[in-house]
Amino acid sequence: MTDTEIRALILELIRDIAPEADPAVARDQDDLREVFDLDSMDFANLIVAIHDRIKIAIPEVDYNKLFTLGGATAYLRDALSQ
Amino acid sequence: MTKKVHLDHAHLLHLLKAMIRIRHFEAKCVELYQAQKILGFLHLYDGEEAVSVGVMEALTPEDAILATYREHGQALARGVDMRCLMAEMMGKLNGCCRGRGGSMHFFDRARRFYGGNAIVGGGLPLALGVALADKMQGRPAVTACFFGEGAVDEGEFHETLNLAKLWRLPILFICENNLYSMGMAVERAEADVDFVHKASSYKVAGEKVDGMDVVAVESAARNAVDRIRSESDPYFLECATYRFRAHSMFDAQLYRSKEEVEAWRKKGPIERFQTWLESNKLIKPDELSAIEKEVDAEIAAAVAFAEAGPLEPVSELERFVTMEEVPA
Amino acid sequence: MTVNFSLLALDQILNNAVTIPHMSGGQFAIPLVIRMATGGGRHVAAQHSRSLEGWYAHIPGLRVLTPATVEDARFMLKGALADPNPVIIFEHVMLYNMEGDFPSDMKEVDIACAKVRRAGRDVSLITYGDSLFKALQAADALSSEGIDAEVIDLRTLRPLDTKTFLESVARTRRCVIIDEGWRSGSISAEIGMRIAEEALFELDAPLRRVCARETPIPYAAHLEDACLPQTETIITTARELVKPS
Amino acid sequence: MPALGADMEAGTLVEWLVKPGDRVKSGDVIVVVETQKGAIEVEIFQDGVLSNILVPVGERVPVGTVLAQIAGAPGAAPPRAEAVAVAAKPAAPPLVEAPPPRPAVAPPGQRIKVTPAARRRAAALNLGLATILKGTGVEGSIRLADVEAAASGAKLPPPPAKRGLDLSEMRKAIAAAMSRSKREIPHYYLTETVDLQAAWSWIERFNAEKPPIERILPAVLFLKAAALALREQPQLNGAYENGAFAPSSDIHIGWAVSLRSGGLIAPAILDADKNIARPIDGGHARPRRTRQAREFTKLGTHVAHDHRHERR
Repeated sequence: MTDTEIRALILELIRDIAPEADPAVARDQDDLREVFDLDSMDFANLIVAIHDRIKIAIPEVDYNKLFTLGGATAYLRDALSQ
Repeated sequence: MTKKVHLDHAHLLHLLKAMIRIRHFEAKCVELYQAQKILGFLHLYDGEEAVSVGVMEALTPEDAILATYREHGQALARGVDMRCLMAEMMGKLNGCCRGRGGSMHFFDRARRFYGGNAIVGGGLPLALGVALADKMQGRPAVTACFFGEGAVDEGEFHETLNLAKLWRLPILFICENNLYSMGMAVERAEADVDFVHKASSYKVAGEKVDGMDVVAVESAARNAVDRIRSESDPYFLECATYRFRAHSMFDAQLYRSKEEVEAWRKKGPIERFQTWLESNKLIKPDELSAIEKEVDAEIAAAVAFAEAGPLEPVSELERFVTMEEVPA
Repeated sequence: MTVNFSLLALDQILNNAVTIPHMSGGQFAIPLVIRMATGGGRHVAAQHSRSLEGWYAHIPGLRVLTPATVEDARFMLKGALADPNPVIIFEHVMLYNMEGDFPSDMKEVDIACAKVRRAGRDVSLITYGDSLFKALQAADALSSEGIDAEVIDLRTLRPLDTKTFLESVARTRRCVIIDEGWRSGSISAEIGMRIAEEALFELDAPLRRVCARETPIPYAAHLEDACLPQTETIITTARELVKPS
Repeated sequence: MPALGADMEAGTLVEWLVKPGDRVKSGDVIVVVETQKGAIEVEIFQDGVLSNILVPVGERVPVGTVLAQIAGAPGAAPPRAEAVAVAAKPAAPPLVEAPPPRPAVAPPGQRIKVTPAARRRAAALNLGLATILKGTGVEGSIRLADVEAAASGAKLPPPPAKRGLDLSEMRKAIAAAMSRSKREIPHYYLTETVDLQAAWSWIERFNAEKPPIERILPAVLFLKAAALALREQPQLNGAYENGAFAPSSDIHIGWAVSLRSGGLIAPAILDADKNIARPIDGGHARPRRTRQAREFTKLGTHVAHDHRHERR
């Protein structure tokens, strides 16, 4: 997957969790939890959705690497390439 | 063995009148067709009248008939009411099929007339069925099946002849060989133009007769029917004939010359028979004019009957698509 | 010859021509072209007036062409001859007397696609063969009432060009299928079903059909007229969908 | 109009999911009601045939109002003959004779005909079809033009009953309930500091070996702890009804969660003391939509709220 596709996937999964979210507002450096008002359960659901979709089980200790859109994209890219 | 036809004066006049009746009726049909009172296809029997008239003389009211799409002659000779035929031609409710069949599809149950059939060869398997039914139910009837020489090309002909012989069914096959199936000359369509020979390959006995000679046809038909009844065996009669007019109304006849048609006209069945009667003093001029007068009066009455006939209401359109019961 | 006579050759067509390529595992192709006259309107009664093209369109392996216009009648034969499969060209009997011009540089027509013969917004009239002209007449009459009808000429009944009529129905949201075949089990039934399957949510009115009445075609002119799809019926059917009374 | 919450006084009909003549059985969801807390599906507790709808879509009625009549139910109005016939007919074994099929076309007045395109457009516009009084399509069907006309307000008498949550209404309700609670219930506050390091480490170890779906949030431990505590302190588990405290034998913890669109609900985790054995149960299945089955919000015997839950 390209970064663009990963980014789109993340935003799509966020939309499933937060239907009112506008993906256009997200910049790479923004904290997804802030921009999309995700609480811890929303975030946990996002991790579950990522796992369901691309079979990457992100350890809990790595959650903080996925708080930003850019971080999440990079993390998933690296994970996918392994 | 061969029986002579009993040619008394009345019978001769009857044969002549029967043929004139067909020809005049059809002349009227042409007129009505051009006036668009008759629509669709109009296949005329002009020139072939001796075949129907001669064969019908040999049949009884109990016998059955299957005809082609060129069946005005068979229907009239069989005794189907001319008025009903004309009304049918004009698509009227008082026609023999309530206007549903038209020129190509005359049916008259009372006269065991099982239809003009617009599918070439289509009547042959039906004749087989009718004859089989008669035989199985012990009725001593003969089924007369008319078809053109073009039908011999169809598989149905061969299948029918084979089964007719195998089951020894009382069928008189009448091949009206007018030399052209539509525009196709017989020698361009048939590897073997000897149709009697084809029938014999199924062991069906037969003969070829001059179809322009009404007496010859009647004589041959009588012998054939006698044989069929006595031996319970089919018989094949090829009648050599010719149609003077086009296949249907829309036919430029590029497949034959005018000279050929003229030559045949000279030996036309009515012309020849009438000339023979006259030259042998068997008919008086006033008898001839009386016949023509009677025939024309009958035709005028038929036209009037048809003109006055109502149309089948459209609301009745779907009647007889399926029948509610088998008619008694 | 008329389609009625083709029934005598049905064994050769159905059991053999369209079957052998598949049955032989592709060892043989049957590049056969059959032309047939079809349809009613000439007062030649039941055995000469049938519209069995929808019947033939039921058969996988056949290509079924139904030219309606002069140029299609002229050029579909060429495409048919180039096809490696059995092709039946159904020429409506009323087509034979038709005259018309086509571009002098015209060399061929496609034999795969339906065509929009008249663009419109309000209702799609989907048809083929001689009924095309009735549909076009109906569209003209409807336009004077402010109803803008689109007319689709199917041109080929098998394989059916679904895309063209689905797109049309998606635009107009209403359709009348006009088919000279009998209604039950007809090609119009197939078309209607495909619309129901694939464009149901585009529909803003029920599907409607104008088909032949379910009787053998009678000889008498008034009865035959009553049997066959007519312009007036198309008009009233389309009007009822667009402007219900 | 059922009471869907202690503080509910009235509700607005949003959608009938059945129509007269339909057979209903206990447990069927038959109507959607909009309350101050959102649109809620209402089920029925009787078997029978719906004979008559008394409250049309869009109407707001007080709790206790009869919404519809069921033929064949005790105390129902005398049912119509055909309703009885249908209701009385036992389900015949299919091999003997199928019961008479329902008529393909419903009698006039019973069914709104809507074209597929119109139905889809109305849904996109969030427009209740019942607000369209007259269809102009074939057989009086509602078609696109009717939906568009209604949407543009050209001849639309009342504004369409908005499906879903009315935020201002909900806030009003929350405010009313909170004020009332503050006013009428004696409040007391307890503060305790607990060292969570052990719990925290346990969760990390637990989660480290689990796929994401099975991992738990810290809040779950509090819920479990609360549930276990309630076993020991039953006087905190129950409801105050009819002037007296009614303790509950079951421990259903209403977990107060914020809705994405704002507002608060407290869906119950049923038998939390037993069911939070694998503590995530009930966690991810958190309701985020505004339409819930009513028992989910009503059955809580104790309410917990986790402030830390908001962001970790």
